[in-house]
Amino acid sequence: MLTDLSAWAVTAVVVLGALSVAAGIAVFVVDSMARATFALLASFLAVTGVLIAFDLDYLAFVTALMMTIEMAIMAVFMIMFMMNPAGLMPMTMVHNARGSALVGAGAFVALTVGIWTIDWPVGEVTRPADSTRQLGEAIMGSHMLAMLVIGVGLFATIISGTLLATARGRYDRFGADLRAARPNDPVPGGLPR
Amino acid sequence: MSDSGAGIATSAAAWGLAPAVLLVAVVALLLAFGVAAVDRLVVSGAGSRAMWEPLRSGVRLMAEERRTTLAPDSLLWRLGCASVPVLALLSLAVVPLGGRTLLSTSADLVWFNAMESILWAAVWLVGWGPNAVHALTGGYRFLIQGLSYELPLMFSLITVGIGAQSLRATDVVAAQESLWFVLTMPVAFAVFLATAAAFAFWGPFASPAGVDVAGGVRSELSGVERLLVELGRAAFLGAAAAMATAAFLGGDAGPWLPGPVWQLVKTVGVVVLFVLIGRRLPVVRPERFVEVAWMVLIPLTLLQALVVAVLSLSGFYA
Amino acid sequence: MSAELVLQIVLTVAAALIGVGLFGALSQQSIVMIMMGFELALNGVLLAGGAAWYFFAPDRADAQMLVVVALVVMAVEMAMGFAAVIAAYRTRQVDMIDMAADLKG
Amino acid sequence: MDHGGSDGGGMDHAAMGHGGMDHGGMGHGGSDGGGMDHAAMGHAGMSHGDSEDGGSDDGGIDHAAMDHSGMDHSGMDHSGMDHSGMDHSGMDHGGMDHGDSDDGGMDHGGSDDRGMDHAATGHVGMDHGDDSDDGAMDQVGMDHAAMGHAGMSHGDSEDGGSDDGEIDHAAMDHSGMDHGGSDDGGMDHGGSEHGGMDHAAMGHGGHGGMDHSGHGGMDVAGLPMAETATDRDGLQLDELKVSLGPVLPGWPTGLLLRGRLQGDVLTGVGLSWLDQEGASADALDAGDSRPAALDRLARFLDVAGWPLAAHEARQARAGLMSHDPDVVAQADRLAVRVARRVRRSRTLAWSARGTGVMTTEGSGPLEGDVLDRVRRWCDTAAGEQHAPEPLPELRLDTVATLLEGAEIGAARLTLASLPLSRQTALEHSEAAGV
Repeated sequence: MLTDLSAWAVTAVVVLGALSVAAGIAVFVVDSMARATFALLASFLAVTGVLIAFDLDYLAFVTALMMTIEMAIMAVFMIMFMMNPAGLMPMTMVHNARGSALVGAGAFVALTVGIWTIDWPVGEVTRPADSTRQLGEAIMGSHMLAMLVIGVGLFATIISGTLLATARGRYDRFGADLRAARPNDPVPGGLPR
Repeated sequence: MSDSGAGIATSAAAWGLAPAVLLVAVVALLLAFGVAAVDRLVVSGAGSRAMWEPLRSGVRLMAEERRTTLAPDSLLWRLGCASVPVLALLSLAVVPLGGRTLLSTSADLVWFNAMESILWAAVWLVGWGPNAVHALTGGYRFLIQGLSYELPLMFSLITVGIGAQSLRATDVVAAQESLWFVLTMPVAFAVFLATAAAFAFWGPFASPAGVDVAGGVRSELSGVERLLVELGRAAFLGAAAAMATAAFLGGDAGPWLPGPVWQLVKTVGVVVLFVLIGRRLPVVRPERFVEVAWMVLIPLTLLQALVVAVLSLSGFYA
Repeated sequence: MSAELVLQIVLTVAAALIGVGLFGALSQQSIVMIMMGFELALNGVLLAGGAAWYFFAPDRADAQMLVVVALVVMAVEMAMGFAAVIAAYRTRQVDMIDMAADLKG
Repeated sequence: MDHGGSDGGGMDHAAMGHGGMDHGGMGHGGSDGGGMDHAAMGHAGMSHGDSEDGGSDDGGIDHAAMDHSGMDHSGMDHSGMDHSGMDHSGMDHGGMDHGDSDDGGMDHGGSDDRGMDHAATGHVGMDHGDDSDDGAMDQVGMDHAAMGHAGMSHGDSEDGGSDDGEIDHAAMDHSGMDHGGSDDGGMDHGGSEHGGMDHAAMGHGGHGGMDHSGHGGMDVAGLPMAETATDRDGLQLDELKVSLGPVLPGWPTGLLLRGRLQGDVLTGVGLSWLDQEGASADALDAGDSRPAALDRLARFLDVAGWPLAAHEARQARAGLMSHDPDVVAQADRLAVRVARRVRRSRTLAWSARGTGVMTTEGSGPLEGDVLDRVRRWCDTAAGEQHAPEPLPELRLDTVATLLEGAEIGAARLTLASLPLSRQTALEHSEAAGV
């Protein structure tokens, strides 16, 4: 069976795929933290392009959106916490490079062998008119339970992440009896209270 | 990309790819010029001659020699500068012009939002590239501000999607035939306008380019790169005005006059609104805005989405 | 081009992303760089999930849900990773995994 | 300002008098009278944040030891100057607020300045607004070497109305300047765009005495690696050694801030004045007069990112200086209006409230936070409060403690809200018998 993708789309998929792998390798090759982060972003955006070719508009755009924001924040983290932000002084910070390379290559080879030997059940398929609507209806219908769990999980992440990261609790802010009228913050916030 | 949907072909399909792209580019330039000219008029208080000043300075910047700084990250810097106008163009690609969009996807509103979020990376790079204190501080500020406005912006766009029962821009316009969304979604509209000013770091949200950090992300820009960033910023604001028109003000709907004229009138109206309000406010400091955004704007926009969802379920928009 | 060939190419790309990501996650010392390795591997999962939807069962939303879950996992991993880095940094000033070796039980 | 096509009619720079400029002691070592070649002035090392030759970040310029005090330029013959190598292209004078002057008499006509190319200049954030009512320009410490574009927020000529109509140099009082025989063969002001400069009160008076010999503290050569230090939340974060000043928009001229920057938070702040000895006593900044209040208000509003209001405050300030009673009355109304608007602005209050709180006893009119101080100036600027309360001495180390741990924008607001000037520092040191 021939693919529904046009020749243009197939070319785009192949080129973008190569690009995403190249950018992924660049993440661990370049000297500069900023460049590593933005190489990873390039890899994500290339995958976004492939997803667009597969008609997964919503997922593609959400990937681009989330990953860009994530990478921007990651870049700041890099600079805050790490040496060598701009690659002024090239250095490597790796351990066990050989073993890691072996594991990575092994995983790739195993997966690739599987991919090219399995007889994939590619047959006639019916395409939905609108993949976004399909996903939305699944989230609000058949897969609602999964989405609920995800929602609770994300909420728990917000709370636990904040707890882990912050050093100050409400007793620090509002006093031992929690009666302070204004929180005692190093920088006052924007709410009039 | 699935072109099925509302049955309205993209402008690329209707008029050919090249003319459609050209149209978007020309509209982006005109919008950018419009924003800059109105801004100049309001700021200088001088006559209509001031309107042409953005053109003059644009030409001047093109001729200007580039300056650079010590040990810049030139690759990322240039990439960031070039991305700003490109992203403005791309975000305009899903705004209906003459009833058609250049791209029509099943998630146009998310596309618009995604282009805005890629701008985070671009602006941060513009601040990071020159390897200078003030520029980098501007980059940080943009991210801090972004973390504040991003969720309210998403919720306000989603509210539009709920009302229209679709994320496709042309569907959104079609859904407003009987009633403009601004009437039932005033909070989402106001939040959208404010966040548009924020992602173009303009007006009261200009702190990433603030005077107190000597121009912030723009402090080290010169020549063509400065032109690109300024142009992209103005075009983004213009694209946001056009998007606000399509998403909240009924797009090209209106009596007597032809559609495009209505769209133009509304878009210009939004631009003037931007400038008149934005220029009369001092810059809001990001560390103040964070708390308000998270404690006030997010609950408000969620409430707005809830109200619209209930209205939608009750068949109000049908 | 046959659909299967395109599928295999895309899956190979996904496998390569997973391999490179694993290498990065295992070899890097900096916690943030390790997180980038995981992200890259999950990027491969995103790609494979999208391909699976397109070539196997576009009439069902299951593969799309897989991609959504992968995205959520990335977001959670990132948020918790950053929080853990800050917490570790606050108490011991480490951002390298080797320095945090004493965390081992 | 497009002097090429300017309709300013008769701008006459010949009449510009850079009053008290006394460039006498300039040690232009190699100058041979006839053929000064400024191109070779060796500014190369000066790290002008944005100029061609440098590139380091603005903060790092340190002209600390420059002493301009004894210069006497009176006999200079500029005729052979070769400005051709200067490249001002990156300057951006955009934000300068010329609001109030009136071009009446400037005449660029006679100059023949082929080589200089100011085409794209734009000194955006320059605040030459230091007030002077007597035309004896008072920027005592103006350090033109440091104008190396260092802090000058290049960039946004937001309030610029660059059309000539707006520019108004009337108040420029360069009266003493004698460029008599100069034939600066080659300045080309053709495309320059000074849209908004406020030269009204530029006081170049005190240039007397550039001594370029002492470029003391420049350390620009290499960028030091960032180091880490504990931030205010107890995190060990990278820090960047920075110095801000001596010339930044809304910044007390000649003030230098050294500190460490973690993200955008300042720590380890130390403040100092440049060029203490050379300053002559003509600063009005320390006073509490109405124009001084307007001037401080304008500078604060610049930093607070409210260019429209800053522009109006400058207009009012320049108007109050006028001898024409109509203009003064108009400026009075404008001042009242601006003061009222700033006082009532909820956005400004929200944005500035709680920063830079001074609780020290005896800080008198400076007590409270940034907003309290600004509102007090608004009262003075509106003319409501005429009893001139003497402003208390501000010690730089007191100010420095205010800035400790502040976000860089908050620090700028705090500094802009304090009537700091080298003048007060001078009087202080004189009183102390130093």
